[in-house]
Amino acid sequence: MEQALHYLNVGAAMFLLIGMALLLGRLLSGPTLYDRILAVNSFGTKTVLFLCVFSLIIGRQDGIDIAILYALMNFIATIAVLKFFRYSALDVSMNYSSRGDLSKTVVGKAEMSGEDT
Amino acid sequence: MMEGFTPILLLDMGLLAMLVVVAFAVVRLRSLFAIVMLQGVYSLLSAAWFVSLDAVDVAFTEAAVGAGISTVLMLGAMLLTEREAKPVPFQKQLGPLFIVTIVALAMFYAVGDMPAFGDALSPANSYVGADYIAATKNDIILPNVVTAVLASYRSFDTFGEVVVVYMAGLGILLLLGLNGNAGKWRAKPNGQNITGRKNAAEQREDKP
Amino acid sequence: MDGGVLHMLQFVISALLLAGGVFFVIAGTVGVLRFPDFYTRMHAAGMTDTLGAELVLLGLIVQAGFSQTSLKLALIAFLLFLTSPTAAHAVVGAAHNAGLKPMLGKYRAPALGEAPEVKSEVKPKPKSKSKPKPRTKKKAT
Amino acid sequence: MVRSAFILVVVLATYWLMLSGYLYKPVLLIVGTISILVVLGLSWRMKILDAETAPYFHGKAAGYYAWLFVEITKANMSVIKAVLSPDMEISPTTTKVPIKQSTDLGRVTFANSITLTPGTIAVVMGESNILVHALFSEMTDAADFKDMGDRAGWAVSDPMLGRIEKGAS
Repeated sequence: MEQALHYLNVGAAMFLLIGMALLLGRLLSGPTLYDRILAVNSFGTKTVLFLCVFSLIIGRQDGIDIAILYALMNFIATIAVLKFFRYSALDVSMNYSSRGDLSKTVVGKAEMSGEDT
Repeated sequence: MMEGFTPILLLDMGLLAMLVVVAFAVVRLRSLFAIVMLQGVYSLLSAAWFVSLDAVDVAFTEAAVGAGISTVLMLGAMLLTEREAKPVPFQKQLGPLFIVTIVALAMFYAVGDMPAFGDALSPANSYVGADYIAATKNDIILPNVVTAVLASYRSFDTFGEVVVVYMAGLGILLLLGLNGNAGKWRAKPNGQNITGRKNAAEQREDKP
Repeated sequence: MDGGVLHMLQFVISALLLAGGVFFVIAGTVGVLRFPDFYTRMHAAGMTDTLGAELVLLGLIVQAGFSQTSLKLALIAFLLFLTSPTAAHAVVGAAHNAGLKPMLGKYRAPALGEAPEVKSEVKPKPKSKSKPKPRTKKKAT
Repeated sequence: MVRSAFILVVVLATYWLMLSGYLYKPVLLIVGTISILVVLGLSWRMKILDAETAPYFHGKAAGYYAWLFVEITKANMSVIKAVLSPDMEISPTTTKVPIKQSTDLGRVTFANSITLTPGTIAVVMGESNILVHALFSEMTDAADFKDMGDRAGWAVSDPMLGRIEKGAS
């Protein structure tokens, strides 16, 4: 039974790796920079899942701690990148000033087109 | 089953293959933003690979530094330069290629002198390492030997490493934008009164 | 023999959950590759983040039984459940803010032979936005 | 304020014990207590100890999450059908959905529920409505959104909120 669980986990990890490899295609070809951000974010989620499965495979708990860290870092990195493109600076605090009505849009300083290649 | 071939090896090979693909893409792409994103992916993949090599502490640092602070540093650098890399003429590529080849050969040569993976008689496993493992349980009660060695036994020569972790924490604070914002958090979105919060906010204002 | 049956049940449940989760993850990835524009791709990515991730983690929790490992896995599931919609909203909001137009109207994937033609009725957007400027080199402030 | 501090301490203590896993080593427990106190002091000094930092979760709200999970599964099925069919027929639409919630927590829960359901995603949060992008035009039914909004508002409703804020002031 242990052996069967082992192979089950390895299979799941394999499919997660295939999913990551497919996402790499979107990351490389993504026409707009937002496609790339989306691909990296999704890639991060898959890495978290992969780390969880993998640490069960090798029977060590420490991998799950790293998965927790990544689940948090992935979120923070995504927000940081978006903030960078919205304000073209990182030291802008995200407070309520960036929230507006649908009619009066608050447009950031850095407005750039979606195309990046 | 083949001798020495485990399913985990297959996973390792998959991870390493993707690392190679990402590395080639980083070299070949011109869009600097895509390269920054790819470097984030490279760090994710290499941390997963470090876990597979049982180097969990390295993976932890890689997660904090590689995915967090280095992406931000790269973005900050992009702010100062252009968004696209100019192609480098072939003549200028020869020098770096030569250096890289020499270094790679030297590293391959050095691999021959490395102890085998998991060798019980290797220097790392036989002299001080064994002492540390034996003494940690009584000296420092923390269960993690690596933490004990890094932060206590060798705290002076690993000072740089501690600073790196500290910088990663500072980077997160920078991202969250806590600078100059302390004490100013007030829920008054566009003057809208949000249940009971306004009273508290006004009270705060009353205090000088 | 009782323990054996229990282990069998654990294995079967965990296998079903993992298979379902992996299926959703792969389908979401295929969606990210196939969908025609950024906003529609976001939907496919969201599918991976919600049901795929939660099912995989649930399968692992069943495997780990009642232990610290499963508590940590549940924590990861909770964190993903909290952060993934926020991140998705941030990405879409930023794209919208920068003036990336969503493709509206009906869409059909082109057949294998024909050229990929995208026909979209461009509806006037609900809010007047300043046009995205053509790419200009930004100066460091 | 006191209730928020209490909730924060309980959450932090659970988190520490969950991650360390040592329930009976005095050194680790003391270190944990110190760090919880430091976090508590910092958040008191930053004046972020309020109902938003440490939201109140009543047991009935679990019903909302169960309902949401069923909705997510249903929506996933229709998205997956579009992904895997050779000619994926989709009809992307945008629509405005009114928000009725007055609290920040209610608004966030509603918008996140919309985003969590595949096929619909909250694009811009306005003052009184959300711009929603949907994968299929039949997903933009106003009644469905109203239903979800009512349920979300009920799930985060905090009966003691008004009294606490008054007590603090």
